[in-house]
Order: sequence, then structure tokens, then C-alpha cells
Amino acid sequence: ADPAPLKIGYIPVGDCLQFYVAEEQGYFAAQGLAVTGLPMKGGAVIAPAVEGGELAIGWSNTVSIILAQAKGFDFAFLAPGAEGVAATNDVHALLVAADSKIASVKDLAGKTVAINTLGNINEAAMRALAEQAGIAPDSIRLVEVPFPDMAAALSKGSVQAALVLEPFVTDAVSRGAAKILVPSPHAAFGNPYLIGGWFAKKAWIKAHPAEAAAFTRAVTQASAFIAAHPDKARAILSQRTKLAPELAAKIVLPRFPETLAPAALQGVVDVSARFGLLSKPFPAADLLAVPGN
Amino acid sequence: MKRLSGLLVFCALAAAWEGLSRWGVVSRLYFPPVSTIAATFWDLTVSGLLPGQALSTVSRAVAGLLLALAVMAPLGLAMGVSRRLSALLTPTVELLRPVPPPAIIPAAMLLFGIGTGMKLVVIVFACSFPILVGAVDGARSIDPGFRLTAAAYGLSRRDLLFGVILPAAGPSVAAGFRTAVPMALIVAVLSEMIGASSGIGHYILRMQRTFAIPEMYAGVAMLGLWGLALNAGTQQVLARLLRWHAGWKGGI
Amino acid sequence: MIPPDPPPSIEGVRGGSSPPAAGGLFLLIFLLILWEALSRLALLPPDAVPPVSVIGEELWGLIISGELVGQAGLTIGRALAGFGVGGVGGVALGFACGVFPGFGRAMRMTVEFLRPMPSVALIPIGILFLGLGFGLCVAVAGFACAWPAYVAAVAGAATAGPELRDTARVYGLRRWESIVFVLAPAALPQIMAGLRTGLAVAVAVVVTTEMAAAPNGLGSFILEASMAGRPGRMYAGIVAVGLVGAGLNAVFVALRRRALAWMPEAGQR
Amino acid sequence: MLTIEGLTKSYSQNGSPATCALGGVSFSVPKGAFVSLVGPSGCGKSTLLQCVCGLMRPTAGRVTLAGREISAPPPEMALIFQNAAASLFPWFTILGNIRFVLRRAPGSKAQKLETARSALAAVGLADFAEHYPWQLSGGMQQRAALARGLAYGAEILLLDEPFASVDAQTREDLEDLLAGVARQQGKTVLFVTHDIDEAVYLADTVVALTPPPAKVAAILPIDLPHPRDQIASREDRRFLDARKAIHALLRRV
Amino acid sequence: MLTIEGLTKSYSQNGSPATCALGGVSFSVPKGAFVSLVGPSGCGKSTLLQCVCGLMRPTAGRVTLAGREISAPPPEMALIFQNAAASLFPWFTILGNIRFVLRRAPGSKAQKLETARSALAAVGLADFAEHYPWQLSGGMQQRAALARGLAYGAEILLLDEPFASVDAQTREDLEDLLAGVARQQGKTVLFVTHDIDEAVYLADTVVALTPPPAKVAAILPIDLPHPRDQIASREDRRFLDARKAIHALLRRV
Ligand SMILES: Nc1ncnc2c1ncn2[C@@H]1O[C@H](COP(=O)(O)OP(=O)(O)OP(=O)(O)O)[C@@H](O)[C@H]1O
Ligand SMILES: Nc1ncnc2c1ncn2[C@@H]1O[C@H](COP(=O)(O)OP(=O)(O)OP(=O)(O)O)[C@@H](O)[C@H]1O
Ligand SMILES: [Mg+2]
Ligand SMILES: [Mg+2]
Repeated sequence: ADPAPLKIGYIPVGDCLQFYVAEEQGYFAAQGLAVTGLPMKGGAVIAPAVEGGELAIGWSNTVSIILAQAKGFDFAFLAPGAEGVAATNDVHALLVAADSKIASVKDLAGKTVAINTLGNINEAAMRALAEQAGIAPDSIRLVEVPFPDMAAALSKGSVQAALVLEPFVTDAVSRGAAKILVPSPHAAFGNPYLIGGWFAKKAWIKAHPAEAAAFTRAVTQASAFIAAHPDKARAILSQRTKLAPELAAKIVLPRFPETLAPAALQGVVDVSARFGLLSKPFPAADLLAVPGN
Repeated sequence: MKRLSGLLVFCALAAAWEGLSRWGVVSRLYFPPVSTIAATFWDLTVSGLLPGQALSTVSRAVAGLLLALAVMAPLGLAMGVSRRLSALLTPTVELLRPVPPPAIIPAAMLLFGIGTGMKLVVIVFACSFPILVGAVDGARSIDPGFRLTAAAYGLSRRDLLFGVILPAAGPSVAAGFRTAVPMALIVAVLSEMIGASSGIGHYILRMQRTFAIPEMYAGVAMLGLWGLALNAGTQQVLARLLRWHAGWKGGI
Repeated sequence: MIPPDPPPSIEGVRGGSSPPAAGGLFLLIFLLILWEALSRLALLPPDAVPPVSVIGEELWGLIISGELVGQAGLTIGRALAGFGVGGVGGVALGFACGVFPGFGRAMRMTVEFLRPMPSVALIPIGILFLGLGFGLCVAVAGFACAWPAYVAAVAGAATAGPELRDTARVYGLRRWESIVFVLAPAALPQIMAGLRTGLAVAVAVVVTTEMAAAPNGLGSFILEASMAGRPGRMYAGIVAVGLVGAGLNAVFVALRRRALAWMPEAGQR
Repeated sequence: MLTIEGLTKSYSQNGSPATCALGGVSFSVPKGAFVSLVGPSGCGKSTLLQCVCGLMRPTAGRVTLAGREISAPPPEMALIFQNAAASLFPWFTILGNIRFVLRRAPGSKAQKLETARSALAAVGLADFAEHYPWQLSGGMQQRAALARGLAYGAEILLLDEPFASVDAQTREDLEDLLAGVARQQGKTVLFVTHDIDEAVYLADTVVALTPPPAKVAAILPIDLPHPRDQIASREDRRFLDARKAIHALLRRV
Repeated sequence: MLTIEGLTKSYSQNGSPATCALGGVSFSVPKGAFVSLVGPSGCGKSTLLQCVCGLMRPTAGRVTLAGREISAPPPEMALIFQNAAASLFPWFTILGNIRFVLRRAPGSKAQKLETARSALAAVGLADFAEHYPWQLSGGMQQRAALARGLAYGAEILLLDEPFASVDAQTREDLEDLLAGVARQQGKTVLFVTHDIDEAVYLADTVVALTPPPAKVAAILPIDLPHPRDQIASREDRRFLDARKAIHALLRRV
């Protein structure tokens, strides 16, 4: 029988490298899946599309799914996505302008910091950083700036720091437009911690156990491939995201784990709850529905 | 009774929504019952959160509108009066006019950053063309009788400008301005959705992203109310300024 | 509430824009050269404002490769479909409200409540039912462009003067004849003006929706170019959107001129 | 026989006190007669015609045609409006305007086209059949409206100041045209004007109305021979006397 | 003395052949005289007035006022346009309209206000000073335009079919008003009309123009005694004869 078509929503950035690799390497087909990938603008669009059934599976950052869980959505991660690991796989960095006098997070009290989206993982990260530095979390003013515009915002002085994602970190730093203030701003979530992953409705996973399991296997294979052939993976990334190849070769990539462990998620839940994004923490296992387990 | 029919239809639709949501015909997560939305709206309004957010949006929209009016109305009048100026500027204007304002937001962000400046630029861009075109049209379509009269009575250019051209083109400028009002609001909201930490557009987007759906609807409703108020307010002011025009057109 | 007058148009008064005098073109060329120079001399930041020539090259390349044409095709299709649905719906609703005052009163409050809703804020809701592409863009653009059409049709339905209405009665014509042959043609000029605004709105909203949600189309193209840090591509996309808007408008104006050929100055209003 | 009995009409505007336009007007128009209705501006002449034509319900009194009360526009009547430019459909050509009002009339398409064309010929607009109203001068528009009324084939023509906004020379031509057609085709005409000279020049009987609320001030038979002539008839003693009498009447009241 | 010598005017529209509106018109208006200019519609009467007033440059010929050639609107002249409603500024009240045209006139503000008010009183609109033009009837608007012309203090009044769109009764009133004011204040008047009766009734001299390109067809002195009367003067043999003569003249050409 022909494989049932499966629509997958992803975001065309390095965090979704698994998808590109799985597609290029034919892992989906090998698992008997007919996957159509839809590049999406972000979790805000993917979630309703998954909820409405337009997408079977989507990629989302962890905080969004945690928040959705709290509001009563029945989403669950079925495959691990990107993981952040201090020192080796820091895809985020807190940048300041190249000529900035700011030397530590403490100096950011009363200043404005750009993050890509309020109310997501980066807001929680900034608040955790502030607390660590011993200043009140709300003494830092957060504004929303899209990642591509952060470097410009820094050099214009409209923000004093920015929590930037790859490839923009490497781009800005190598152009000399900015320097790194905190190399691992997400440390508070644990080491390693889950940046994002592949999720679906629990009801869908229950109704399509075979497809869900096949998808998870394909993604896991992709993770293994990336770990084994980082250069090929980067080539695929550059080709698929139209990222300049020089840049693609330089940027930091997240780690793509092969298993989905609650421990990598619990830290995110706890930090989100501590800084008021969530009313109370819950066990991260509630959010996992690894098919076949 | 006549007034009631409108209320009746409105209430019937609201009740239908409530029912569909409560019985689970539509996703309750994305279509919470009207009563829930209303309660959320009330709480957020009383707490001052929503009105405050809306106010910052509306004030930006109004500032952009007034700026566009201040620049484009005189320019348009001048273009309407002087064929030479109009010939000079028309190609440039016609080139810029069809660009939908939302499309320039990314460019404006590159150029002007993410601050209020960028938003104003985009709002002004969106409002400029209706006002400009209204002014050009108004100045061009002045009844030649008025100009002849002014000439026959030996009035100066200044008197002609302030006593004849300005009032005669007023209604047309006003019509352009009225087209610009909803545009200003929509573009203000859009620009906030892309880069801001305040404003009702940002609020709505944020609620949407954090799955606070009733709050999102409350924000949309608040925006709707402000839109209504802004429209009505503009209408009032213009009607006052152009009382003679309403009477003139409706009176003969 | 008085409906706003339909937006005036520059070419309105004398039916056809004034001849583009050489001076106007010179000014335009001068501005473009100025842009080029400022950008080349880095007086404008070249990574935010690339030189015109670079944008032109990029645009040309994208057109040749067919990439931009394909995206533009998608955007045009969506805009036209949204315009069709919303325009027809808005005109029908507005005309019915204008012709049957009881119906108009009944709909009034609901319409006035819905009208200022920012269509863009409804995108995530739309995704639930309509997916991410065609259906969504059509619905959002349709919703947005229905209102100018509605307002124009309400006003248009009142255009036929009492003389015309009474003439139809005196000569024994039926109510439906009066609606079809008197009220409707009298409303046509205003409706056309409203539809013209609606078309521009449809393009703008489709582009916005594409930016926010759709995986393709010119709006998506512009946003992705900006995300990938390639301003040349982004400006090329903006120019393409402008061309699409201007082209659709030109086609509509031509059609309107035919539809209003009976008017003293076809194209007026 | 068209009979108007005790016609009264008040306009009630919401809030403001009612305007009483007609205060009990009675007179009758015999079949085939040409009656002019003259009265000061705003006295309710247009209101009266609209009541007669069944476009408007009177507050009191009634209008009967051959004994039947009129409540909706009857097919026997054609009303030509005060403002011809506003009553011609701008989206139809002159011919189209006429054909449009003939939609409900009996007869084949070809017959109706024939009727329309001959009506246009009668008013001298045969060459302008395919013109749109705005392509014609005011006087031509007036003639087109007249042609439309004539083509409709109604026995009774109600005309509301049809020549008020036409220049003097054209006006004389139109007056003579109307008088000729009406006599030739044996039409009954109720002709509203505020121009006393015109009223007298055209009519068999002049009905003069008082200022609002209008009542009949006088009914004056005009015994000038037909056909009339713009120079001779207007110099006729009987013309001058009638003119003077009505003048005095309207000045007095 | 206002002298018009060989006035010729062609309108050249881009592309189409030029329309020749005036084909060499010569006549003169003595100081204090009331001259009526009558001619068929479209013959160029309005064109002539605009040339006389200096609003338009003639193609050939010239207009002189007391020997000086006119090239721009001189302060001694006031032109009252064909369509009063279109020449009163709808955004000013009646009083505001008059004060506006007096902006450049000498005198203090209070004096000008006085002038404006007395002009309004002269035309019987004292109570309507603060009304907007559209709040008045057509006849009242016409009177307001007349008041504006009078207030301007010009010795020479040029009137372009001022009463064409006014109802017959009001028109008679306005004719008498104009005749009275002109005589009282010793104004020189050039009065354009297409109504022969009106032209004869008002004037000392009637100038009749031919169809376009307009030439002078005849200059006819009218020896009716002043002041004139709507009934008596119009029944006068001399009136009827002049009327008939012009009629014949205009029909013939
Ligand atoms: N629709 C209306 N509502 C209220 N009052 C009206 C309406 N139509 C007419 N009137 C009033 O009724 C009176 C008579 O109006 P009508 O138009 O019948 O007069 P008329 O004799 O035809 O005037 P004219 O000679 O100027 O045409 C006027 O005082 C007018 O103000
Ligand atoms: N601005 C213009 N451009 C071209 N032709 C014009 C213009 N104004 C008038 N004409 C033409 O010149 C001729 C005379 O026009 P004018 O208005 O002077 O006539 P008139 O005697 O005042 O007519 P009426 O009695 O209708 O007011 C007409 O044939 C008209 O078409
Ligand atoms: Mg009337
Ligand atoms: Mg004229």
C-alpha cells in the first residue's frame, strides 16, 4: 500500500537540521513515510496548524509546548529535537555591541535587551540570568526584535544587549559588529537541555502509532547521521536554508540527541514556572509520548 | 424596536458561538465561549492593561496620521494647483503608491531599527497616499466658477489659497483622511506585531503565542472598539469642520 | 455612521493621468541615482540599503530563474481569489443592506463590530480550519477587502435619486426591475471605487498573511530574504509586490472603464 | 375625467411639526383638456402631481380617474419630472431609456422599438437615439424625457415644470411641440408651471393655487384660438387680460 | 464709457479645430446706461462678458474703459456669474461671502461690514446674513450674489443671465430690484440674457447677437418710460413691438 502522506511543519533554521537530513538521506521514505515538509514562520503558526489537523507533526521550542500544556492543549513531544550543551553546542549567545562598555549581566540593570519573542524560552533565560547576576529579573527591559535585526539594533544602540541565535551570532561576531557577553545564556535550564522538538497531538499519536514510531525512527537516524558526518550535515543545511556556505561552515550547531529524556526538559519547566510564565511546574514526563514505549 | 433588531441579530450570533463552543462543536481551546471572552475582557479592562496597551497603539497611529496629513495635504494641494509640480512628482508617487505598506515593514526595520521611528515611518507611508490623492483631487476639481469669482473680485493669491482652494478641497482631503484612519490603525498593529514591547498588536500576538486565547480575543475586541471610536471621532471632527459641506451637498 | 467617501484617485478628474512629463521621469531617475550613490559611498548602510543596481540585478536574476514569477503567481492567485470572495460578499451584503433598510438595521450592529477587526490577528484561528496556504490567504484577504466593498455598496444603494426611483414606478416597473435596472447601475460607480480599494487591501493582506503564515508567496519570500540576511532579495521582493499591486490595479481600472462606459467620464470617481 | 377632491397633504418630519403642503385642493381635468396649474414656488405643485399619479398617499381627499380611486401609478398616466436630467437613466441611451419604460407594455419587441423611435422623431431627436443623456444639452434632455412620456402611450400626461431650466428660445420651441403633440394625439394634460405667461399660453384652463397650504385660488378658462403662436397669441388682448388677472390674483393672496 | 471693438475669441482645444465663439463684436455701453445683450444659447455671451471683465484675453479686438484697455479685472467692474449657486462660496455665510470679496477694498473693517450689511439690506436679505448659501432658496442665492456685486462698489455691473434659473415670480421681483438699484445708484449695467422679454423690459438699449461666431445683429434702443411695471410695461405697444422685432431678428438669422 502507498504510504499515507504526512505533513510536517518545521522552521527553516539550523535547529531543524534533522528534518533536512532525514529528507536528503531518504530516511522518511525508508521508514515507509511520504513526508511533505512545510517551512513555517514559527511555533505560533505551527501549533494551531497541528491543533487543527493541517499538520500531523510540527517542530516547536519547548517553552511553547509547556505553555500549551498548561492551557489544556494535548500536545506531546514524540521525537527529540535540538539540545543545547554548554561550551560545545551553544547556539544562543547574549551579545553586546562591539564597542559596548557593558562587562557583565549586572550592568544590564535598567537597560534594554532584545529577545526574539516575549514569553518564550529566551524570556525565561534572561530572567534566570538576571537572578543569577543578583539583579531583579524585571530590572531588565525586554523588547521583541527578530533575530536578523538584532545586530542592527545593537549597533544603532536601540538595545544594549541581544539574545541571539545562530547563524546570526557567528555572522555578527565575525563581522565585528558585536561581541559575546554570555556564551551560554541558557545554562539555567540544565546541561544538556532540550531547545525544541517534534510534537503532535496526543490523540494523533494514539491513532497513528505506526507512523509516529516510523517518524521518530527517521529523526533518530538523522541525529545519528549528523553526529557522524557533521560536514555533510552542514552542507545540507547551507544548501537547504540558502545560508552562505562560509557561514554554514562556521556556525555552532545544537546537538541532536537520539533519545528524548525527561531530564532535559524538566529544567525548562521549572525555570518557566519560577519566572511566572507558568503558574506551577509539572512533571516533564507528561509532555513526552515517545511512540513504541 | 427598530434599534432592537440589530441587537437581536448580534446577540443571536454571540449565543450561537457560545453554544458551538460549549457543546464542543468547535475547538474550545481556540474558540472559547463568548462568556469567557467577555469576562476576560472585563477583567483586563478594569485592570487597565488592555486600555493602556491600546492607547499606545492608537497614539502612534494618530501621530502617524497627523504627520502624514501635515506633509501630504499641502503637497497634494500644491500638486493639484500646479500642473508642473504634479507632472514632476506623479511618476515617483505612482511608483510608490502600489506597494502594500506591510511589505515595507522588513525594509523599514533594516533602515530605522525597531523603535517608534520605524513604526511611524510605516504608518506615515501607509497614510500618505490616500491623503495625497485626496488633496490632489480636491484641488484639481475645484469648480472653476470659484476661481473665476476670486479673479473677478481681484483677490490676492494668498486669499485664493486660504479662502478658496483650501476650503474647496477640504472635503476631498477629508475623504482621503478617512480612508487613511483604519489603515493607520491596521499598520500600527502590524508593525507592533513585528517589533515592539508594547501596544495592542504586540499584546494580541503574545497572547496568541502563549496560548492565552481568551486574552487574545479580548485584545482583538479592544482593538475593534478603538477602531470604532477612532472612526467615529474622526467623523465627528470632520463633520464639524465641514458642516458647510454636508449642508451644501445635502441641502440644495 | 456616514460611510467614508470612496477614495479619490489621482487620475480621477480628467479621466487619465496627466502625461508623465519628462521632468517627472528625470526626478525619478535622479532619485534612483542618488540612492545608488549614497549606498555605494556607504552614506546609507549598504547592508540595509543595497545600491539600486544590485537590487535590479537581483530582481532580474530572480525573474529569469522564474523563482519570483512563481511566487508572484501564487500571491496574485490568492489575492484575486480573496478579492473575488470578499468583494462579491461585501457588495452583496452592502447592497442588500442599502436596498432593504430592515435588513440593513438588523445587520448593522454585527457589521460595525466586525468591521474594525484586524484580519491579521485572526490568522492563527484561520489556520485551524483553512490550513496554511490558499484557503487561509483567501479567507483573511476576503474578510479584509469585504468591508470597503460593503461600505461602498451601502452608500451606492442610496445613489439613485428619487426621480429615478419614481420614474421606474410611474412607468409600472416591478420592484425587482427597479432594483436590477435602476438601483444597481446607479450604485455601480461607487461600488467600483470600493472594489478598487478592496483590491489594494486584498494584495496587502495576502502579503501580510504570507509573511505571517504561508510557506510561499511574495510575502513569505520577502520575510525569508530578510531572515536570511539578504536585503537585495528582500528589496527585489518588495518591488515585485509593488508591481503586482500596480498591475492588478491597472487591470481593474481598465475593466471599470468598460463597465462604466456609459458615464460622462468613465473612470471618474 | 380626472377628479381631484379635497386633496390634503402634510409632511410629518420626525420631531418637527408637520408641513401642510396641500390644504384641500379640488378641481377636475376633463378628458382631452389641457389644464395648467400655476402657483408660487413651494406651494405644493409637485406634491399635488405626485398624489395625482399615485406615487404618494394624500393625508386626506382622493384622486379618481374615471371613477376609480388612484392608489398606485396607473398605466394611463405618465409623469414628466421637474428635473429631466435627474429622471433620465444615465446608463441607458436615449432610446434605451424609452425602451426600458416600455418593458411592461404589450406588443412585440419590434413594435416597441418602432414606438420609441417615432416618439424620438416627434421631438426631433431621431439622430440622437444612441446618445447618452449627458451627451445632450439641457433642452434636448427635456425633449428626451418628453419623448419617453409620449412613447409610454399614456392618455394623461402630468408635467412638472418641464421647461423651467431651459433657455428661452428652446423653451418656446418645446412649448409649441408639446401643444402640437397633445392636440394631435388627443392627450389629457395637467401642466405645472410657475410662469404665468406659459400657463396661459398653453392651456385651455388655468388653475391657480394659493401659497401653502395650497388651495385653489381661481379656475380660469382661456379662450384663445388654437393653434397658438408665440408672437401673435401673446399679443392677443385675451392673453394679456388673463395674464393680468392671474398676476393680480397671485400677488394679492 | 465702456467700448468693445472688434472682439474676437477662438477657443483652441488641443487637437480639435478651434471653436470661434466671437467673430468681431463691437458696441459700446455709455456711462449709466442699462444695456441688454441677447442672443441664442451658446453664441458666446458668457465669453464676451469674461473678455470685457478681463478674465480672458480676446483673440483679437479690445475692450476699453474710459480709454484704458482692460487686461485684468478692474476694480470698477463686478461680474455676476451665470450660476449664482456655483459662484457663492459655500463655506462662507452670505455675509462672509461679501466680506471676503471686500478684503482688498480700501476702508476699515467696520466700514466694510457696514457696506456688506447695507448691500444685503438692499436685496432684502438682512435677516439671512449668517445663513450659508445652501440654506437659501435659488432666488435668495441669486439676490445674495447680486448683493455681493453691489457691495463691491463697482460702477459697472456685468450680469450673466442672473435670473435664468429662478422661478417666474421671484424673477419678476429680482428684475425690479435690479432696475431700481441700478437707477438709484447710477450704475452702468451690461445685462446678458437669452430671454427677449426680459432684455426689453429692463434695458435702455438691446444688443442682439447672431449665432456663433457671434456678431452684432442689431442694436435697438428701447424707449419705454422708467420706472417700468411688470403688467403695464409689458402690455405697452412699444414693448410688444421691440419684442417682436428682436424675435424676428433672432429667428431669421
Ligand atoms: N419630502 C418632503 N418632506 C417634507 N416637506 C416637504 C417634502 N417635499 C416637499 N416638502 C414641502 O412641501 C411644500 C411643497 O413642496 P413642493 O415641492 O410640492 O412645492 P412646489 O410647488 O412643487 O415647489 P416648486 O415650484 O419650487 O417646485 C414645501 O414647503 C416643501 O418644503
Ligand atoms: N473653455 C472653453 N473651451 C472651448 N470652447 C468653449 C469654452 N467655453 C465656451 N466654449 C464654446 O464657445 C461657445 C460660446 O460659449 P459661451 O458660454 O460664451 O456661450 P453663451 O452664449 O454664454 O451660452 P449660454 O447662453 O448657454 O450661457 C460655445 O460654442 C462653447 O461651446
Ligand atoms: Mg415642484
Ligand atoms: Mg453663458
